[in-house]
Amino acid sequence: MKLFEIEYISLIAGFILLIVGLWGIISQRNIIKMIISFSILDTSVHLLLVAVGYIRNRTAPIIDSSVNKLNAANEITDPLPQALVLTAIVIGVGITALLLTYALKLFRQNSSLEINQYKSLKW
Amino acid sequence: MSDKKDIHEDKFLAPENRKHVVIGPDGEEIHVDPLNDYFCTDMPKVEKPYKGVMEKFLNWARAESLWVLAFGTGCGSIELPPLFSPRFDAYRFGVAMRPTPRQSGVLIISGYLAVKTLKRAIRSYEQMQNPKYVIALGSCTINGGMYWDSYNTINRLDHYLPVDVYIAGCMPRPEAVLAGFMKLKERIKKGDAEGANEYVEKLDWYKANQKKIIKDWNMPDYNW
Amino acid sequence: MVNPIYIVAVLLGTAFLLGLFRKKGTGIIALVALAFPVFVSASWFFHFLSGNTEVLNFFTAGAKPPFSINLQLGIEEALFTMVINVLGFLGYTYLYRDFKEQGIKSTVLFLILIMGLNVLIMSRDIFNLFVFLEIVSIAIAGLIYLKRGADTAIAGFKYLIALGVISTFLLIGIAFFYLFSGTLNIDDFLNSNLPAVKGMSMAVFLILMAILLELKPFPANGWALDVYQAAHPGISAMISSGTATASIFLLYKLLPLSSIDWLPYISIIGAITFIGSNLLGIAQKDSNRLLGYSSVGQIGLMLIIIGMAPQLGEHFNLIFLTVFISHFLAKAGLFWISGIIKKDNIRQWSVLRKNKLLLFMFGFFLLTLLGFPPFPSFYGKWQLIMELAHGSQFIWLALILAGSFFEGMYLIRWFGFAMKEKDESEEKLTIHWEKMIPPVIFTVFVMGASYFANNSSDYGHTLNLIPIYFVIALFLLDFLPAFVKNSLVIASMIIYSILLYPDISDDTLRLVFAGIFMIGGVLTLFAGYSVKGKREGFFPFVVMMYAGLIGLIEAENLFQFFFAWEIMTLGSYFLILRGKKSIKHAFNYMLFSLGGAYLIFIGFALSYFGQDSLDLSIISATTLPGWTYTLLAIGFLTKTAAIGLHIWLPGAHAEAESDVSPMVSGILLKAGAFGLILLFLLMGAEQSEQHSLLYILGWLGAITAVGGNLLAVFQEDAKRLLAYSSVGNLGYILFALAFMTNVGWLTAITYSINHFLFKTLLFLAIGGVVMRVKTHNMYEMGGLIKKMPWSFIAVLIGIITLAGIPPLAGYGGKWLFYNAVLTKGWYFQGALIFFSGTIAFLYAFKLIYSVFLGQPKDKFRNVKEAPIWYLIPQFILMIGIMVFSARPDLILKPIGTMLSQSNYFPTDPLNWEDVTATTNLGYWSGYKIMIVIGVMFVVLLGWLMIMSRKAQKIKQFNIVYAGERPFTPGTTHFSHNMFSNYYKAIGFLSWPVATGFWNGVNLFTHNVADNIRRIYSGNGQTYIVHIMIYTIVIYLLMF
Amino acid sequence: MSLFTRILFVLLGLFITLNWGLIMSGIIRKIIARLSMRRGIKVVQPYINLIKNFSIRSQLTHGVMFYLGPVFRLSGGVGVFLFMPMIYGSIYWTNFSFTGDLILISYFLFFGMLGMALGAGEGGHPYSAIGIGRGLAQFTAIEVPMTLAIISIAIQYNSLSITEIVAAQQGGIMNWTMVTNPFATIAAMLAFLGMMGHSPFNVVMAPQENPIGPPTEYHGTFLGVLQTNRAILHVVEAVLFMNLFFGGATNWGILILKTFLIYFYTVFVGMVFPRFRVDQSIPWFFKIPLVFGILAIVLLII
Repeated sequence: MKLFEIEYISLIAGFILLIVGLWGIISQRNIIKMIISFSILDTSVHLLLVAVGYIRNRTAPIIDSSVNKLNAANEITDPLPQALVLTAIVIGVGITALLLTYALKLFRQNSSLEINQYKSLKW
Repeated sequence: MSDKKDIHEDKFLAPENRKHVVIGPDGEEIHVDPLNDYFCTDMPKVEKPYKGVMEKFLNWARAESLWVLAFGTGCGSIELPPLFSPRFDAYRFGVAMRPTPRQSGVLIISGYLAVKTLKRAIRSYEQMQNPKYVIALGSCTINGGMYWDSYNTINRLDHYLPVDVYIAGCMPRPEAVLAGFMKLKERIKKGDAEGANEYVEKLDWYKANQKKIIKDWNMPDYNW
Repeated sequence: MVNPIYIVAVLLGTAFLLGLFRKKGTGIIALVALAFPVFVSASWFFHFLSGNTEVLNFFTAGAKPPFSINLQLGIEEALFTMVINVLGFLGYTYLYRDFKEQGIKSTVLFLILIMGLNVLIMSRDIFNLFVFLEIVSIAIAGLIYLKRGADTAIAGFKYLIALGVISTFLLIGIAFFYLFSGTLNIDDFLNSNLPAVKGMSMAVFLILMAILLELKPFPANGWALDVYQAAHPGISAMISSGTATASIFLLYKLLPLSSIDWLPYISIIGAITFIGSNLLGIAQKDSNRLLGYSSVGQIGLMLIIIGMAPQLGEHFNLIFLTVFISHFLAKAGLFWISGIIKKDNIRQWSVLRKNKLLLFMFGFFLLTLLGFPPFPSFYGKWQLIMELAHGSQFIWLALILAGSFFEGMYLIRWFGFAMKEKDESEEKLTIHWEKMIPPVIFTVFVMGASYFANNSSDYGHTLNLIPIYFVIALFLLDFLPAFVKNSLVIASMIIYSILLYPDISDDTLRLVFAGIFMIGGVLTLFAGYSVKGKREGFFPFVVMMYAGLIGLIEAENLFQFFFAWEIMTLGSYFLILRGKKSIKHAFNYMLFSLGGAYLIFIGFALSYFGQDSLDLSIISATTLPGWTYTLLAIGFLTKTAAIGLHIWLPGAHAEAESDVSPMVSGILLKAGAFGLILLFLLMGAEQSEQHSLLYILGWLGAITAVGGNLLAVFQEDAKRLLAYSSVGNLGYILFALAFMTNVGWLTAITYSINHFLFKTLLFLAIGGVVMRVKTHNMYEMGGLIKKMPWSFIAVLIGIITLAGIPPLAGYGGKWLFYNAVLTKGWYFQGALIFFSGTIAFLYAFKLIYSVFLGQPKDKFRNVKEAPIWYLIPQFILMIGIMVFSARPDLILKPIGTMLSQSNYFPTDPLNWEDVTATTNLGYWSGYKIMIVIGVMFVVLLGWLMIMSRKAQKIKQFNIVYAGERPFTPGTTHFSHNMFSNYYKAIGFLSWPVATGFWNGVNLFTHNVADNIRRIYSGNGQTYIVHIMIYTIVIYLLMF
Repeated sequence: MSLFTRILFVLLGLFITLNWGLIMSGIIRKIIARLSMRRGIKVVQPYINLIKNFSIRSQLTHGVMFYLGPVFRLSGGVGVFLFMPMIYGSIYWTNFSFTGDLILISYFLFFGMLGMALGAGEGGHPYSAIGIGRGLAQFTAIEVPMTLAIISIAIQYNSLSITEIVAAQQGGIMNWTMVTNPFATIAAMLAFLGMMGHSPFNVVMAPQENPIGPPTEYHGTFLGVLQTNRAILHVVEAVLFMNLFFGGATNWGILILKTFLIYFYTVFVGMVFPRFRVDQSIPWFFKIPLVFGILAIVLLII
């Protein structure tokens, strides 16, 4: 059963989380909840990335004692997606932090975290 | 005396005729003296007739073409329209009605003259061109008639305007008016009907008489 | 040469090192750091420009991909990094003071932003692109909050959330891209020739979609608009010009990834964006948000161009670059200006008038955006439309022009507000000098770009740019007193005419119109001597207008013609805008002119379809005669103000300055007539097959004549009356031209000359009066004959000519008209024309009576005769009328000869026997009529003078008044609503149907725009929904 | 023919026209009087009026244009005479008609109107301006059927030259435009009613309402000039219609007869119908006369 292999599980989980995240962003009125949804979305993408780069029966692309240095290319999974995920996580953290800063500013100025109440800019 | 006169005049001067200031397009002040600025303040001159045949010929033409100012001053004006009806037909004598004093030669004072009408009659008369003639209709113009002691009508018209022909009666019938026209024609042809020049010559006297009863003149002395 | 990698290194390094410094000096260090990339990319750009074509590929960390990141620098990258770095440098200069207040953090963000943009352009690694996209986003999100406030915060929040979602798409796309291709390097991928996989195209779809969404396509762009509105304008400038540039380039770079042809979809997306956001801009009042709409619109246009690349072929570069650079420079400039004046509502931009330079730059950038000549995008748009037509992409052509028209609508309105709206702000405009530098430099760049665009355009070299240089010179000389500049302009026009004469002396038609334009120009300029002071901003536009007019005469190809047409429109717009209450009217004028110009544009483009040259003669060879001719005719008719398209004219001509009115009415309108003449000649003149079009135009001319004249009758405003009269007279000309017979054309030319003579005369005379009495209302005037006898004579001569009463020249026109009508057989239209001729009496009488006769008013007692400088041209014109009346053969004979000897109108010419003109029908001898009437008049006058020599002069109230006296002059002057009985009888014909119609159109457009823009609900979540729906719709469209 | 002789004949013709105009109006007023059972004026009354007006001793003037108004007016009347070929077939009585054609005359009619309008305007009298406004407004409507009729006969005879139009009508009553083109004739003759300014189209100078319209301020010599013009113009306008529709005249006798009948027709209509207001007369011209005018052209083109 291919479906229950780890990469597919993570792939499917990634997509489910993606939907959850998007849905959260759209449906949650509270800014903090939106940011959490965004984090979920972010995580889902990371999951997807990892799943894409996974090659079965191979180990993590860290050259240490468990990996034969000479045969590393055949023993470890594709290192690139993992590197990408690391970068993406960093960026995700940055964005989340910035979002939270904005949430903080908004709350300080208007004492409200309801996205509905911030509609002065429109049309 | 003159001061008194000024005050007198001021009292009757209409608001729009008082001196006032208007603002021009560039913001400058313009002093307006309506009586002097709007009206010609010159005095009329005597227009001497020609001599001899020429004048006789012109007088004939004037006599045969009497243009009457359609201006009914009193009850007698009701007698004028029948003049032009088929029964009396004044047209055949060269008599015609004109609506404007500029083009008319004959002013008919048809009956009593109230003071306020007198003012208009004088103004209209002055606006007519030389030579011009006045026909006075009815007793009221001769001596005041039944209004001789009225506070508001004049008694003798010839104190105010030079009358050429009086037509007696109260009221004179159209036949009498036609007879009056005939009389006027005779006078014109003879060269006697120089009322216009007479008015100019004795203007001071006429004006004095006029001003005696008309206070709110609101115009320069002579209305061109 | 410095390796471009140092750009990244220096910027990044400075950003890190700045933390070590105290506040002092950080600004200077950042500036130096920002100047470095400018130097690097510029040196590379010129390196490539000087013939080196070898593309520089370099790698980070000294390894090959996939272990390192591959960067590339070719001429394109060099160009784009250069413009971005220049923008960065100037943008920082602009924000210098704000950054100083904010501390180092913002400076660091700014440096990072510029670095990110540089890498976005150079990098060839997809994931790297993602990373730097995010870096740019974060930097911008941080910079947005430079201006503190709740609005800014929520805008930043929306921006981040939206970009977060978009980057999710991108990342998923990248993930699957890697899954299917095994590489993240663009070059590797392109070299590998992988088989197309379904999933692969999905991955590429997501990547490209994300980039497209970054470009803020309508309607999934609410988040971006909010940012434009809320952020500091200096930052908005960076977003609009900087990130958009990078994103566009990114799209361009990534497009080859797709196996599907994305181009049509990009065009569609572009078109929707271009039209949509420009439409919405119409309803927008907030200046920064409006700039945002405009920005999005311009990106839409660039997307269209990118999508159309295959059709555009070799011209793609010119088209794209001119449009791009116009948007880049102008939008940044406008945002910067917005930041200087700090006004939100476009109405408040009138504060710009406090600083001439700012105002100038504002107008300059707006025109750059609008694509008026000689600005760069004009060349681009011209080439674009022509190429589209060549490739028979007619719908695209129409869509682009429609979008441009919407854009014109709000930009021009905005400019009108800046020029004319009441400035209510009390405080002084505080301008920091460093904020002025960037827009000034960009202004200079626009000029440079215009120069290069002109040089690289196919037809640029055929243009006569001398007048344009002269305009620029006049701008620089604007500090001189008015009379010096006036003399300069007059002298130059005379010299130019003399130089021009040999070129056109063999073409009588052109000669006549050149005469009208140039002689008329000099004469009307004489009136300008009466203006004291500097009269700033007048002369450049006068020259511009006349340059355009004379350019029409000189034009040998369509490009020159259109160039001249636009220049003329532009110059006249500015002249009209100078009037006191002209804000609305100038706007209407420009709108109709713009619409008309676009129709002409399409007409030209259609005639270019299937042809190779741009010579004027291709119009005759057009393969789509019906469409071409109709569109061209309507285009020219907007300028001649045919009924239905006339509503701009009365206001524009009436509210213009006293000496501008004769220019625009007596002279400028002839441009439309000249255009029609040219068109009709090219339609094949007498052999024209376009009978139905001509027939309709004939009726239109007749109805215009009646309508214009009838409307003139009911005016109380003297200049408006004359303006409507111009509508009517142009109706005559149109009608006569539509005959397409020899005599008909002679009529039209006679009318053109006549109308020039008498309308210039009348407008000058009335202008002189208006100048003295300071009102346009005729009923307020009266009795001015005693104060202004010369003006009276001028008006008298003018209206006798206008009414066509013998012996003056107007009668010649009427006589020719009868002959032409009878020859052609258009009897009923002819009857309408003659009916309108008698209507002309009504307003002619009203004009002269209400102004000069009747009762003099008190307040005009001290007015003087019009200035001598108004009278001199009037006398010259009167002499002109007299000469033309007595000896019409001097002008009409050569024209008749030309018309009949050429192949245009060989049949039924007008015959001349000495001074008598004869046709098959009748005869006319202007000279003899003049003598007979003159002698008779003098004799009778002498007789009457003898008869009434003693006449007593009397005054105004010495009139018979039924024994009473008049009340006041005002109540005695019968003028207001003079023809009320006429209105009662046939006034229904003058009901403002056309005005109602256009108002309806205007209202409809506004309502549509206003309703559509409500999709931008202001709720950040809605915007996310937009993005998702948009993506899904595009997906469904593509797969 | 030398210019001098031509001028002599023109002056002679003008003299005849003036006298005929005065006598004609006298006769017609006499006829009207007899119709209403009056004796009426003397036939020479117009002469007497004219002499009297020229003999008025005092004159007023409101200004230069007031002065020029009557000159324009008379120039208009005399000018139309000058450009009008009076007697067909005669080299002596064609005046200066070689300088222009029908169009010249129809537009020169405005010359006097305009001058009069300006002169009256300078008078400063509101009623003058009201009268002119009415006159001009009414004239625009009159011009429509008139133009249609002119176009119609120009199509019919393929000429705008009055002489040629008259020439084409020679040889008996069946050749007259009246017979060959009845609709044009009807349209033009209805327009003619308005041009002559008799009732029902005399609201321009409706007495009592706006004393006498444009010439309210005119008197004496000025009025005499206007009357002179009236006498000339009435004849010349009748001659125009005679030339266009009723076969012209080959000698003065026929001219006098025909002009009399044409002029009498307008007076006759005026006797029967009451006065129109301007806002009634204009729509009237846009109804029946317009229909006839259009018919006149439509029938010809078909």
